[in-house]
Amino acid sequence: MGDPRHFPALLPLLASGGVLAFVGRAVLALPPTASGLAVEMRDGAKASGIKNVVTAVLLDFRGYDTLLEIAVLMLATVAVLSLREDPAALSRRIAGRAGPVLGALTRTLAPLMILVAGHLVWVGSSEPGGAFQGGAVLGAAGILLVLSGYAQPAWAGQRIVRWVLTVGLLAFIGVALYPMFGGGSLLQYPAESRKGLILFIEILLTLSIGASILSLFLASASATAGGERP
Amino acid sequence: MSTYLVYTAGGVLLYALGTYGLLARRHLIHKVISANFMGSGVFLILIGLGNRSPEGGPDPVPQAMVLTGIVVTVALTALGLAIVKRYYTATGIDNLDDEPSAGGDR
Amino acid sequence: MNVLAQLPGLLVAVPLAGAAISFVAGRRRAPHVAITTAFVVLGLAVALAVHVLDGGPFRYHVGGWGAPLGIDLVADGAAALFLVLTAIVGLVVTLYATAYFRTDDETAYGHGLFWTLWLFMWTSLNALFLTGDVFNVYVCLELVGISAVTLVTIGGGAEALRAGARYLFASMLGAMTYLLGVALLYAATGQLDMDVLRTTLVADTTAATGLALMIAALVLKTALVPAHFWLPAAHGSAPSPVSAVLSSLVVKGSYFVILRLMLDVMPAGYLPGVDIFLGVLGSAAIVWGSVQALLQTRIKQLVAYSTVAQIGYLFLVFPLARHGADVLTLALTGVLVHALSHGLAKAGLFLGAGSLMTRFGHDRIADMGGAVRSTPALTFGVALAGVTMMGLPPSGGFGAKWLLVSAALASGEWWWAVVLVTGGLLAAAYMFRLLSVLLTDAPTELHASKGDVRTEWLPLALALGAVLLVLAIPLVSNLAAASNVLIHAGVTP
Amino acid sequence: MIGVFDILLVGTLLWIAFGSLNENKLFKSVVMFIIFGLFMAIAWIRLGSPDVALAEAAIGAGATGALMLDAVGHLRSRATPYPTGHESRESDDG
Repeated sequence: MGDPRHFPALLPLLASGGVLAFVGRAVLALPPTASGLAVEMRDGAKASGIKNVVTAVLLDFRGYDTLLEIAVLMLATVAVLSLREDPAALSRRIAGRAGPVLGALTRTLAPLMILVAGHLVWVGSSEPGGAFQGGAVLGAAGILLVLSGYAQPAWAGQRIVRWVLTVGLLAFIGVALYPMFGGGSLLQYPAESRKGLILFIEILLTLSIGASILSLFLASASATAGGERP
Repeated sequence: MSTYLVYTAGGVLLYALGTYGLLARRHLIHKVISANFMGSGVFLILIGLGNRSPEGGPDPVPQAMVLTGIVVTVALTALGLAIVKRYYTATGIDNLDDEPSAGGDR
Repeated sequence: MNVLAQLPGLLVAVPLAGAAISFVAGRRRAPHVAITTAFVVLGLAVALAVHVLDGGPFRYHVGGWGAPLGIDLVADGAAALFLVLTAIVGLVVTLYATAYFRTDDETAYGHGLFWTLWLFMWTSLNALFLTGDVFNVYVCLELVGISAVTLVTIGGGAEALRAGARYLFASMLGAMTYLLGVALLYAATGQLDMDVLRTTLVADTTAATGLALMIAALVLKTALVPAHFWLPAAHGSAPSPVSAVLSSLVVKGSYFVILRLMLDVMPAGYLPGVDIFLGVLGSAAIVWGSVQALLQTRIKQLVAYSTVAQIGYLFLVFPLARHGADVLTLALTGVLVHALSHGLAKAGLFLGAGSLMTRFGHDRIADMGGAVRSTPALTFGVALAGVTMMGLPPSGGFGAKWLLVSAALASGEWWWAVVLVTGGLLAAAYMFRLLSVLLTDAPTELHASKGDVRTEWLPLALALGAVLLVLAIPLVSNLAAASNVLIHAGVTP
Repeated sequence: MIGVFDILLVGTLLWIAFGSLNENKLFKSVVMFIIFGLFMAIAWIRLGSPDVALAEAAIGAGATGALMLDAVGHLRSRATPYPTGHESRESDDG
């Protein structure tokens, strides 16, 4: 145990022990088989024509969760931006310190990751993959490119950067509101354009999730490289 | 006893471990890591218990919930780390036990 | 497009769009986006309340699926009340903030991102009041949590950052615990929709554990004693418009979910003893928070501890709800009036405290003597907010206490009435401590000789609203009758 | 049926998590956290959730790990200007 003064403290031990007993008892009381909403979801997905049920749940049945979740991502980006120490720090170089190994790795890996991201989105409706996974891989590729000095975003809170960060959420809101004009409710895609709209959202979300993850990293990383405190 | 129970039990243990770390570890970054372990614990419980389907194949609903949860957790983590860094720059303190010497705030 | 039918969806989508647009608009134009959004959302919220009064509660199927496949929003009387409260306080805070935050300073207040963060918070509060899905609550809570923590730290001072970090860890603990509860509940029942759960919930260890964890997490987020440890620092060190929103609205978001789970989703006595336990904690909060408020020497700390105390009243409805439909109706109307009156008065108090601090250049209560002479409108606003906080007639606070005391006496459990009266006396004591200084006729030396009309008069407007609320109690009780809690209890046909 | 592989995998996960929290050197803690994320991805595949596995590897281990490494670097790079006494013993990583 690390710091003898702090790690083995009584209250945390009681709390986690209590949780263990309380939750353990609840888990053991469960019947060994149950299917939740799996059957309904599978049938629903079959009707909507999306083979990957997880994608159907995320973007169709529970698309509202996903809309709010994109809001969470953008909110977190704004939050991290608001915590910058020095607004000018973002425009400074934050990388360019790649060694030969990281450089070579990036040269092979980054294009591959971007391809993988595209592939994940494309197959997302029928196989594992989709906007979240694709976006995450895209964001990771971006981080790698920046870390090794291949990409130098002019990250200065300029209008264009703000647009890139926002356009995914705005488009999603637009698509969510669009069915209202036809008498449907929020996010109720019309049957004839459902598949197209979902694919459109997937692509937008991939880009915006990728941009959010990258900017979460950039906004915080640049604070490190921003130099000394004023 | 079956496979789902192994992962669920692991999730419960992981959650308890994370709770302990969040409350007991002093360094703020350790607290952030602990919260992430709590999250992973809950996700394991969610998907573990979603693997009890008699007709085979895991329940897609917990999977969707976990995907959402992972994204939310990274957002929380990013915010937490940003605050920790800013606080450290301002005061040189990396925990919540010590008080900053000069608190000038409105 | 039938706007009336679309109101729940619009109440989330419009502020969300406002948040996104305010970010693109940039520092200078963002306040205009926020003000426009605030007026539109107020209109939508009032329209929803009128619609619910006319036609009763309705469900809104997002994506057109309907539960259990999709997510439903629930527009009932209680939700409409909280949405209107949020919109009124939100509009006033937005106007106040245009005077409070300087837009010419590049580095001040999160680089001008206050507006975007605030609109995100508004979105998440609206979404929280409307949602009918227990997992969606988790996403909403996270949106509220992230925006709230960030808004606390937006001033950038060491004290605020520390308070924000503490708030964030409390928030993380709460969110993970809530999600664990949802995991167990879903594993046991296979359902996420509150209304489906209400009709299908049976006695079950796992489901009960899940619900207990969810309620514990929400109690932490509502800062009910003893889980209040994060609140005074966070609410006390945030910029004043943020403190106003946190105290007046944010704690009510998680409280509202507790209300739904305890009184609507779970059958009576589903978690035995929890209703009484929450009532006892509420009573402890009233006493402890008030005593702490009495001991504070800094104005915003006093107001923040007063919030700890006032949250306590909200939890007295749970033990009273066990005593039949009539007591439940009185108690529920009482807490709803209390939530409204506290929401308006507390926002007024925090905004007023912020203006006083700007004018005096410090936050020490002892050195604020003579405020009444130099800043009459402002001091009058703070005093009036104090009156409703004490529960003096005629004010919204008085109406709330009257209803709650009647409920306690009708239930036969008179000791809750003793708690209520004691709480009123303690509130009078700590408010009097503040007012006795402000109202002295001493010569003052002001740091800022001239105040903006918005920062001088808006606190008074909110306080007046809290006082005049007493006239709107029939309206509140009509909305309470149109809430799912009373409809499902069989009170309203 | 309990597979030996599953028990080993869960045991490893718990062991790494415990090690990460019990480690006083922050850098090592974070590296263990990233390794934990990769093992989690394997667990997700075992549980029939490749969608989650992909997200976990990219976000859980990748992006979160990068953010944490950056934070550790930040704290380390600023460690010198402040007199000791404020810092807890856990931050002196090597």
